[in-house]
Amino acid sequence: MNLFLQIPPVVLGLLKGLAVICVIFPIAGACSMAERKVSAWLQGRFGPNRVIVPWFEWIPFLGRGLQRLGVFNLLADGGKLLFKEDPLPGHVNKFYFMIAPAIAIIPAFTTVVVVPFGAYIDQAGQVVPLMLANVDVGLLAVFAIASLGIYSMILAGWASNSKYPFLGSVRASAQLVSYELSLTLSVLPVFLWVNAPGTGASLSLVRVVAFQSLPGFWGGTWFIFLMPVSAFVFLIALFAETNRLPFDMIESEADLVGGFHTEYGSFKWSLFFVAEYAHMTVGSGVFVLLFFGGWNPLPWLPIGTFFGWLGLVQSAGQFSYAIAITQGVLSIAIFLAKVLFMIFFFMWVRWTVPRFRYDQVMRIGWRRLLPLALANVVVYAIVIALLQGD
Amino acid sequence: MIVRLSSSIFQFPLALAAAPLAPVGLNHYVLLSALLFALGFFGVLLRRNTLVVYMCLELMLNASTLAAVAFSRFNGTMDGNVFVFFIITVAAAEVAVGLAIIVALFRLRRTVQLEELTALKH
Amino acid sequence: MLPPMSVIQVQRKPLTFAERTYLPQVFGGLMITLRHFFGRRVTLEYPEQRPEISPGYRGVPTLVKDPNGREKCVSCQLCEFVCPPKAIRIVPGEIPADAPNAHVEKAPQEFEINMLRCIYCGLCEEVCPEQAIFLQNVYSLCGYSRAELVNNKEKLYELGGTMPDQHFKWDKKKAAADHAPVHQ
Amino acid sequence: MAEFPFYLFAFLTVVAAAGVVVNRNAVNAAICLLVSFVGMAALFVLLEAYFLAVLQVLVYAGAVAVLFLFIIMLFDVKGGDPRKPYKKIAAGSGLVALALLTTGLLSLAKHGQLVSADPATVPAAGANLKTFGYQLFTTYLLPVEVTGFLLLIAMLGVVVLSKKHLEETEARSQHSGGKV
Repeated sequence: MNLFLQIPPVVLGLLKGLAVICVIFPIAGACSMAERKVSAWLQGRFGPNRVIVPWFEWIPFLGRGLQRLGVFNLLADGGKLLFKEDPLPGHVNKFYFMIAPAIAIIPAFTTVVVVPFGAYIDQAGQVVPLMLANVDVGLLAVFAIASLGIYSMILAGWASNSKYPFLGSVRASAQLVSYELSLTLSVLPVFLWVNAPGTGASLSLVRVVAFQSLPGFWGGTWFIFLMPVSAFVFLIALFAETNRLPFDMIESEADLVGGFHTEYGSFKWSLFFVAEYAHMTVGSGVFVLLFFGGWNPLPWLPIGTFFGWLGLVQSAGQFSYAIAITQGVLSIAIFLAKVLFMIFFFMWVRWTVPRFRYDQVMRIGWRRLLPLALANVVVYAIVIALLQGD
Repeated sequence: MIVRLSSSIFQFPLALAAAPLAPVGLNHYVLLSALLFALGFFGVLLRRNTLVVYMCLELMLNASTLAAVAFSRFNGTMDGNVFVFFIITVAAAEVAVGLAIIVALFRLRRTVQLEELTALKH
Repeated sequence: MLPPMSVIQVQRKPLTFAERTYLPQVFGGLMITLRHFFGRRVTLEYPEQRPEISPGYRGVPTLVKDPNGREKCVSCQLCEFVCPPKAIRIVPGEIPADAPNAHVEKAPQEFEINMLRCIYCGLCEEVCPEQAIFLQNVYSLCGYSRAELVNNKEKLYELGGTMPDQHFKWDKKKAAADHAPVHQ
Repeated sequence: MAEFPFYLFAFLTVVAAAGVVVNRNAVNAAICLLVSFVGMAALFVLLEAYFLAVLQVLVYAGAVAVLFLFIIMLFDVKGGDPRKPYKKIAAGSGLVALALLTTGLLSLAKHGQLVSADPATVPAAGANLKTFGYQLFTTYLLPVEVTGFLLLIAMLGVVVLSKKHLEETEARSQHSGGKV
């Protein structure tokens, strides 16, 4: 343990980053499989359940179970996409065509840096969040970096030099810029509430979670109960920002063949999807942190109390790493469970609701969601001023 | 595009800045800001595509913000930062209006080349 | 003069506020899909479970034998002529003289159905006077080459098997031939 | 330690800015602009103005550069400038820019270093979000209001400008021989 603490901070940061990537990347990859299984289940089908790695058949119960879950399909898929011929059409702008998938991946994984994903309690009894960088501007940084992801779609569409990808990318840029407004406005009430006068100021997500873990009725309330409209607007905007189905205008296969990735194949194509799922994971994470109480197991049940029930409390004098690690793992598990549920929700909606028309998307964004978000901010500003003002 | 940088205009200040790897102070930031501003200015005079000219204007604006932030940082005051906040806000509004004008112009004239937009000359 | 039709102008109800937000419908839809999520799977797990084939199913055309195991086809070539995509090719031939039913009828020397051309229309079955060709319940047909998908006589009989009918045509013919005076 | 990142990002920003100026292809120029904006944001981080850095990425890289790309793609000016990309007065303007630079450098050299305190001793005012907000809503309240009003006016202006007028449509149909 002391050895761990002696690692220089730069290396430690790199290691942590690597660890987080190692979690996010498989989640993003597994989501593509989960999407197929969930879609199948929602439609009364089985979904992929055939692929199996030879030796796994011999594992008595687990092997077959994993096969039925389609776990090995994921490996087969990955292998296929990796080793397939990588087509590079002759009419494309090669440079941008090649870097567009990379540009898709980078912001998607960079946003994780400022998202906390768990917590433990240190010697002093303080809740220490597990995250890569606890910066003041937390959520704004997520928005800023995530907004760079749009370049992959624009460049992919433009570089493909073909009309459907181009239309897809033009739609993407208009849609993402439109919904960013509602997305940002919808979280303002949360931060107005959190940054009460005289308590310091921070846009960090840790602070939001800390507020939802306070004792007492108002403290322990998750923000989805306090601000349902904010949560609603944020959720809708999140759907639009991650290009999930009622809003997946940029790839709507009914009218645009495949949208911005029409000309892509094999590994480059799959990178776009990993990026989309990574965006979805991070977006779900932010939603959980903002409105679903982060790593608190239940509303009005802060994780500290929960640890108390499990006997995972540090006594004042001695500090045990084992307990701290258990706490950390437990909180991460709770958080991940919520995130996975959110991802399931994304898929659930996708296989239920049909796609909007493009003009409907724009109308919802500008004429419904934006006024709603603005009114929400005004109302909460007044309410918070009345409640917390001196 | 990187290769074309071998012209002396760009090499000189870079060499000047990179030579000692001196501790970075206000000087460096202001120099960098001036350099970027000059580049933007150069671009505005040089290019004929309205959009690129507009981009170079943005570059100049951006260069000025860098100077403001640097001064603010090294003097320990808030004002430069707040000023940059306003500059960014105004720049966003300005880009929106400017691009709308360019789009309107393009709809009317079907070109964005500067020397073809000479209606007032004749 | 036709009497004027009574036209009822249907007034579409204006959407309520709740309906205009789409939300009740969306939630209703979510509930429906959730029911399916926990409901019974309707997919047939194909290689293990096979679909139930109804009696009138028109599968791959096959040749059948009679209860005594003789071929029923007499190579009249009606099916060859009626086949719309010309998938059938028959080479008529004699029945060997030493066979028990020799000199009564002919039999196909070659009988090929090109399954790449067959459109499963069932006209061959309709037209066959001997009820020798049937579209049975074989529905999955695949092969690695084009030649493999041209069913020859052996393949057709293998697919078809015997058809337990009660005509015993060959027995009757044999009996008739035995009792009748020999012509030549 | 702060030297290397500064030179890295300064180099990146300057190279990208030069790319904006010299690139024939407008899309390349826009991408260079984007890189320059992001490099600038990194410099803001080095100056410990985190909020401004995020704002820079959010507004400039996330919206302004997207708008530029969007417009360029809509115009389909992918060939860049069809004839000579640079104006005749390019040489003159180059001289002007060079003169500007030289003057600045000379004045810097003559007057010595700008007086700058050691950053370690000076508080990084921009790093504190609370001070930022406090300043905005006390000292700079009027500018905030005015900027808000300006944004509103700009929005209205853009809406008006983007509306297709009847006369404009007619003018265009005349211009392009009836084909729209």
